[in-house]
Amino acid sequence: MFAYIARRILASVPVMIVVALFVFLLLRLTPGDPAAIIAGDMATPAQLDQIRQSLGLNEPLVTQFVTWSGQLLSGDFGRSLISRTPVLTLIGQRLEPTLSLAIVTMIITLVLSIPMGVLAAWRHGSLTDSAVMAVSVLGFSIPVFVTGYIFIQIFAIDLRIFPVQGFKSISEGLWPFFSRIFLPALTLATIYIALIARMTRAAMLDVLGEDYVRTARAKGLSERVVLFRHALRNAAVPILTVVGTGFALMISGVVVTESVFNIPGLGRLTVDAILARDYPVIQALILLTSGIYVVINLLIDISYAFMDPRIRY
Amino acid sequence: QEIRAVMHSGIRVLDPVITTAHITRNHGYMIYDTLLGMDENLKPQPQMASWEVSDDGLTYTFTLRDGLKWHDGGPVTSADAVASLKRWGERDGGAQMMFKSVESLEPTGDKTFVLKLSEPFSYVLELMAKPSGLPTFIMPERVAKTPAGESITDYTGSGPFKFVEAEFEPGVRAVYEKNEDYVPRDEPPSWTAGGKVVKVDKVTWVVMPDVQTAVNAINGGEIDFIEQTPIDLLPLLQANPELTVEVLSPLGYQTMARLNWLNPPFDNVKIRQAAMTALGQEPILAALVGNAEYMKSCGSMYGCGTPFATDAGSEPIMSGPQPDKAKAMLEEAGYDGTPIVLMQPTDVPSIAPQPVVAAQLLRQGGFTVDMQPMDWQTLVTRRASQAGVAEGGWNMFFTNWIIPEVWSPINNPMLNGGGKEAAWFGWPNDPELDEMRTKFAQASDEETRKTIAADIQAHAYEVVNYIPVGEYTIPSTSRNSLSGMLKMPVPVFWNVEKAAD
Amino acid sequence: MSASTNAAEKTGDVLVVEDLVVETGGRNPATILGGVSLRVAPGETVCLVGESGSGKSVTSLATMGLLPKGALVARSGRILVEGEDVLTARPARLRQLRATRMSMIFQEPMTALNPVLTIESQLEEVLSAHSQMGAKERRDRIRSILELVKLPDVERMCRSYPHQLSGGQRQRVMIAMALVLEPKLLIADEPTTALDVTTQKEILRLIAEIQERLGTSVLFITHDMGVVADIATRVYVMRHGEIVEEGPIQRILETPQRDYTRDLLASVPALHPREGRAATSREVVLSTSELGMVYRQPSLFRKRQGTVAATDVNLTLTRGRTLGVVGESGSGKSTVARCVMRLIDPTAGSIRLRGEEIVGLSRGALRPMRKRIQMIFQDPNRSLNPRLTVGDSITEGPINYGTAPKAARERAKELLQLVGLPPDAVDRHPHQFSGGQRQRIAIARALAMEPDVLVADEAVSALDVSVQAQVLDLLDEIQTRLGVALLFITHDLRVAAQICDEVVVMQHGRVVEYGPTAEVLGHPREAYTRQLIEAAPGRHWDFPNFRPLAPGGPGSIEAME
Amino acid sequence: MADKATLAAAEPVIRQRFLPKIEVSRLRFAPTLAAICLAVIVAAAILAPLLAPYDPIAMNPMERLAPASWAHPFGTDPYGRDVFSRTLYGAQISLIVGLGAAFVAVLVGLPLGLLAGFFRWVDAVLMRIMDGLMAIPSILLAIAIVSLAGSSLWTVLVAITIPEIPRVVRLVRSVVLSAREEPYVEAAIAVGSSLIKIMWRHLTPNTIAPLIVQGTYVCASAILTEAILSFLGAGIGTETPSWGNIMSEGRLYFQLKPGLIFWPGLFLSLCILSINILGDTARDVMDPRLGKGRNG
Ligand SMILES: Nc1ncnc2c1ncn2[C@@H]1O[C@H](COP(=O)(O)OP(=O)(O)OP(=O)(O)O)[C@@H](O)[C@H]1O
Ligand SMILES: Nc1ncnc2c1ncn2[C@@H]1O[C@H](COP(=O)(O)OP(=O)(O)OP(=O)(O)O)[C@@H](O)[C@H]1O
Ligand SMILES: [Mg+2]
Ligand SMILES: [Mg+2]
Repeated sequence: MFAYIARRILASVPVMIVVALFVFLLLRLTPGDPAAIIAGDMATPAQLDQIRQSLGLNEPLVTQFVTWSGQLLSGDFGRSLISRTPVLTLIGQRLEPTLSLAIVTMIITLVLSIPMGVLAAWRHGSLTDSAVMAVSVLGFSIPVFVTGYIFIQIFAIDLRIFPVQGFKSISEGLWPFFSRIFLPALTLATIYIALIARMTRAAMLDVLGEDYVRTARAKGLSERVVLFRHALRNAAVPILTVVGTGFALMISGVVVTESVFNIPGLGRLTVDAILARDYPVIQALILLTSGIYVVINLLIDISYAFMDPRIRY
Repeated sequence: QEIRAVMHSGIRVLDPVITTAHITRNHGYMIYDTLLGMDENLKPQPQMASWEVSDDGLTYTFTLRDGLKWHDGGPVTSADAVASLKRWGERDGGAQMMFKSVESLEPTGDKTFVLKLSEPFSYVLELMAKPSGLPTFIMPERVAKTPAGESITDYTGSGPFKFVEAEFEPGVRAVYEKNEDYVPRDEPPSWTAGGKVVKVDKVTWVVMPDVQTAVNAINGGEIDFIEQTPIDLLPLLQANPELTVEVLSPLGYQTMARLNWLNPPFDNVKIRQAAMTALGQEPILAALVGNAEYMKSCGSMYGCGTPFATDAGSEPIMSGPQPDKAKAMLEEAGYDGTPIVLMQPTDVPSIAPQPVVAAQLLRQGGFTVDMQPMDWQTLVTRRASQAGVAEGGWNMFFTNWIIPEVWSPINNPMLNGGGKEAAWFGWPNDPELDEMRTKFAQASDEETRKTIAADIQAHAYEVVNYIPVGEYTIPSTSRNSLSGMLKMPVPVFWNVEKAAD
Repeated sequence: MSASTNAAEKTGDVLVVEDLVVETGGRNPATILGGVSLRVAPGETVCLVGESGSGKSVTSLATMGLLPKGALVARSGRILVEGEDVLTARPARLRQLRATRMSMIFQEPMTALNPVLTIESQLEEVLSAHSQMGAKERRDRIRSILELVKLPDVERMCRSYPHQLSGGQRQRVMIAMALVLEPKLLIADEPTTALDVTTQKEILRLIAEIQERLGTSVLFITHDMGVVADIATRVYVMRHGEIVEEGPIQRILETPQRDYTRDLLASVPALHPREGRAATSREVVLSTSELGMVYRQPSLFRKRQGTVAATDVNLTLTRGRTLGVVGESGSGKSTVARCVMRLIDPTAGSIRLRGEEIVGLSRGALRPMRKRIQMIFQDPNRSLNPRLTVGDSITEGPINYGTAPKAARERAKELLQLVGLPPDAVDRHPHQFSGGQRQRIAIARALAMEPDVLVADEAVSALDVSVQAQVLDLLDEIQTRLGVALLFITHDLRVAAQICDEVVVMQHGRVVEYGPTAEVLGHPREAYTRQLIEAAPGRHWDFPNFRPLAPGGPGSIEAME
Repeated sequence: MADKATLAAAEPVIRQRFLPKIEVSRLRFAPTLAAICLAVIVAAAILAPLLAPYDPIAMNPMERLAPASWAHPFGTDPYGRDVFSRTLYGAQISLIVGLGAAFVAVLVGLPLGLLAGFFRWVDAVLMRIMDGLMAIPSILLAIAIVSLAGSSLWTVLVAITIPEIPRVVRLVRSVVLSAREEPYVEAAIAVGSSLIKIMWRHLTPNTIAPLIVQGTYVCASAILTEAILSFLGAGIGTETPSWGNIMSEGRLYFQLKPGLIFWPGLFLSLCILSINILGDTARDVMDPRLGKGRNG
């Protein structure tokens, strides 16, 4: 098992190098000049050049890449070009909101989508099946920002159950935290629910045709036990896989949700940084997200072994 | 008492000297004090310092008032002021012009310093008092010594608020707390002059990337103030009796088009004139603002309602789109159908609509237009390119100014004929203009200045230096619990009181 | 309800099925079972036989109330288990009946157990669903039932997951699970078909023993007449969803009334080896020497030990002859076949095809050799690409070797006729044919290459006995006509006895006995060979002749000593 | 009967080549409706120049944000352009984005996946690169590419498609890995078929069913990604109307003029819903175990 984890981590090193190099090149090829955003509208060419010089942006690309990777290896992610804040500080401030959003979204998604998928598979071909699938697919068919506006209109403006926007840390109390995170998480979950409910349904349909499900019924077990104990656990591997790859999908949703609900998270930081060409921040963020992606998928692969004893590493 | 305000954008650059970004200027007014202030009659007034001018008008002696202290407790000295002015002189366009005529700028005591001119420059005080662009924010000498091309990292000021660095999250919020040690002047506040009396404990600038959200939030009482309310959404706010919607900066904004003098076809003055004839202010304003109450056509390059306002030479743009005339002019100029590369920033709502409408008007006027959508960052990079269109250059873009940034031939960044080296993007090479501008700076009486300003404008229209396409104002929204917001071009938070909601 | 109770009480039967009609669901239902009636008395073992698709499984599933929802519906009739009608019982009651009164063992021990739950928890849930036992009591009960089915090391078994058990052990667990609550009726749907003969024998003995101890009635479903002859007290013969004949075992075997039953019995190949054929040629077409194969799993950090699947295999095949390879599951038969076909690269030894060495040849160099040797795979469903027409499948090879498509197609039609299919079959897809027909197509495909050697890996194991007989006849006929040499791999000694000239017996990847069929199967020298023959079900019965083999007669074990 | 024809038109490939056994006698309600819906949208897109009453980019700032009327059934947008016309033309662009992304992703992903599934060394190199690509959040990649190349329909299409490719490669690869163990592939090797022939004739057809499902997914998510890119200001320029940019330009008026976002949104949702339902149906129908029903 540990050999496996070590191997996987080793194997992800080239992935990360590919990512780092790719991101670096892509960014530097992208037109845009952080000096221009710093200087504002009235700057003259000479003034811009002065700023570029002081930020080290006039160095050749190779030099910049070597400097950057050198810093990285010593754990230094640099400072934002624009606000001069250390990149790690910036990311640190934004981590909690995004993590909270992701986790609550995940909980809402799993709580809703798995029973939906199981139900649809169990009643395969029936009206219930079509209805469940239509509802979940509908969630997927509406752009996130529209879903967000609709939820705000209904729950925050008309019903006044939740505040319209903002984020409060869980350390400030459960209700302040929950009341602000629930709507964005629900918004984000709508995409995810569709994905996972459909995967659950497909995986369950596969499994429900298996002999051991028939065996379980032949033993006189109740349908609940048959579905959740026998079938669902066997369907877990493909479902978990989608949970993992869906992470990437979630990120694009996070960017939008964070804007609509004004949550100070990583998604907004990333978009701001890209629009401002704040290179050190973008590079760190992309390394971070791809790192998380790698780790999540590693965790998921490891969890397969717990779900299915036949899988050994 | 805490005021939660949504400003027009998030603050990221914290150095009000390195950038002209409005949000950073506003930040500057929170934590720094300025040497001079400007009152609502556009007259320079003492703020940190009072002054005396020698009779020949070449020597200015400034004296700092008592009670000025840095946030870290140290006293403000003339050395600090001199260092700050010098850094300012390196970055501000007007100041650069002024410093060409400066012989020396030296402290003469703890509280006094002297500015000596080598030749007459009648605009010193106005420049030092100007409320926008780069105002004369005074920083401690150690901070002011930072090279002008590098951002400062020490945010010690002497202004009415202190910057809470620990709570600063770029793109999320900036927090200011009351500076208990600040000694305001005794005069009543008037623009940036007069007493800056802080009546709340704390001001938080919250960044809301989505205006919808901001509108919903103020309706729900989650924030107190929106600096710039999207005009189309006013019905949502005006219906709420708890809110006050008003224009705090009646001078408002000028929106304008700039043509690139270097690239064909706009290297040809006739074609530039045709473009101006094809455009019109009304349709562009309608698309941008859409509400007659907040927009007005204005032919003055210095803004309407300002001392130098004039409609000299503005006829071509003021008579609305004249497609047929433009076509005829193009014919005459021999326009060969070269496409106009018109840059459109998709991510900045206040500049996105102008190019879209302009593209249609220009096409109707016989131009071939290649409107290229891009993000603002790409645009600001690309507009700095002096290359030909094929090599990443451009022909035309739009931007906006607040009136105090354009209200005189000295301030107005576009009215510079310095060509490739010195002029603003578009690079008109126009020595005649520069000569007139120097004359303006040296003129001593108001009437002469006005005449020269009118001449400059007529000339600028003639050669199509730039094309103003109208003025607009943006209302602010505040909850009724806020009172005492000052009406001025810069949103400031002194004098504001907050009642329990 | 009361009437049915009376009927059951009168006869005392554990299971009574009366006029059961099952149809497919949907708008135009097709009849699957057209009025099936059968009875199982207490303590009895009733066998239900019939060709594939005759409705055996549907009958058993209906009894358990497990007909696939929506797909199949019981239209009329009654199924009484100890007098209670299963068809009208409410779902909750039905669940109660399962495992307590009736239970079922399925064919595939590999897939019938849930792979992610331990053996103990799968047994335990039966107890907690149907009894009030305490935890301790349940533990004890589980251990005693596992001991009853003779599983070794019960504690370890409890903790194990199904994949950690062998096929036979899994089937024992299934039996334990079915019997843990001592139901009156055990339905076994082909419980041993997937097991090799030796294991099958042990399982059959176990069921018989337990049945005696607990007095359970067994409804045993199989298509293997040998098994029927060994265990049944009474037999029902099914065809096309109807019972065509029923009676005590002896009567069915000796004097079957219906033609169908007679055919069924007549198709069972005799265990007695056929007469040796005279060799027609001395030309060696295929030979292997010291062939060996070790499967290795690649691993980054440590070297894993490989699975030794074949060692020192020496075979010689001459023109026009049939060489059989027999042995229990996992003995390396398929490995040898795949090496000879060069679908895998052997790790040792040499293979000569008409004198030419083919081990170590590159993909390109191998191409001309491929024409010489062809293969018929076990499963006719999967060895034909379902998306290609029969014609495309057959002509693929010849076209690869430069035959013009038109000519190849004409040839394909001839070949189809040769294997007994209409020439217009070229334009149809495999799914439009039955299993036996598909295997004929596969044979036609192999013959299209005009090979010298045909390798048949379990080529008839997936087929019904009657179809099996037809395909075997076909192979025989083709061999006589075209003179191809046949490497015939099977685990069915009966089949080997009927078609092979020589036989190789393999165990653990080694050849343990090799010689003329009559020698090896008639007078085995090795204990292992004898063990194999002994395990063959229905050994004492001469099916095609409807009579027992006389003790000491040809083919009987006694005759071998 | 008419319904049957519609369904057949929408999925001819599925029915004729790969599902010879499926009877479409029992037409299901949802897929039929979805097929009709999609057909209508496709027709609207193709016929937009005929149906649209106005030039979709002709603006009339004096008549901006007009409410729905006979002249402007869906009202006008902030530039005074006719939303109905823009929505019709938007269907063209959104469908091009959706179908284009699905098509290109499959076109590039299929051969790569086949190679990776068949050759170990290609697998090792290619899959590392694909992992890297997959690890970069697609929306961010898209923003970067759009900034790099300017926001035209084609760059947006490329930006949306690139992140989808690794997913297709993975899918094809996994299908190939399992399909190449099928006896009929061995049979093809045995009759001397070349690798290319085996890939094309025997392996590729297996990938088609899952690819259709994946394709519908890519198609739907591309249309949505385009909308999100517009929301973030990195979408196709406003002179090329797409449902995404109509909605993102209209989102400011969500509470005041819901029509601006409702109509394109409705079309978009219906379109994605239909595509998804057809994809789901395709999967159900193509699963032999579900299609044929299992026996005991
Ligand atoms: N691809 C493989 N990788 C690793 N081990 C294998 C592989 N194929 C077969 N084996 C192992 O090699 C041994 C011989 O297998 P083989 O398939 O040749 O047996 P067989 O005699 O054909 O059995 P059966 O009658 O069940 O078909 C077995 O132990 C099997 O587990
Ligand atoms: N779920 C189902 N839907 C429709 N038809 C089915 C279903 N299950 C079985 N059948 C049909 O019912 C008939 C009888 O099938 P059954 O499984 O009972 O045969 P069997 O006698 O058990 O055959 P085998 O020996 O192959 O197991 C077959 O024609 C089969 O196609
Ligand atoms: Mg069966
Ligand atoms: Mg085998």
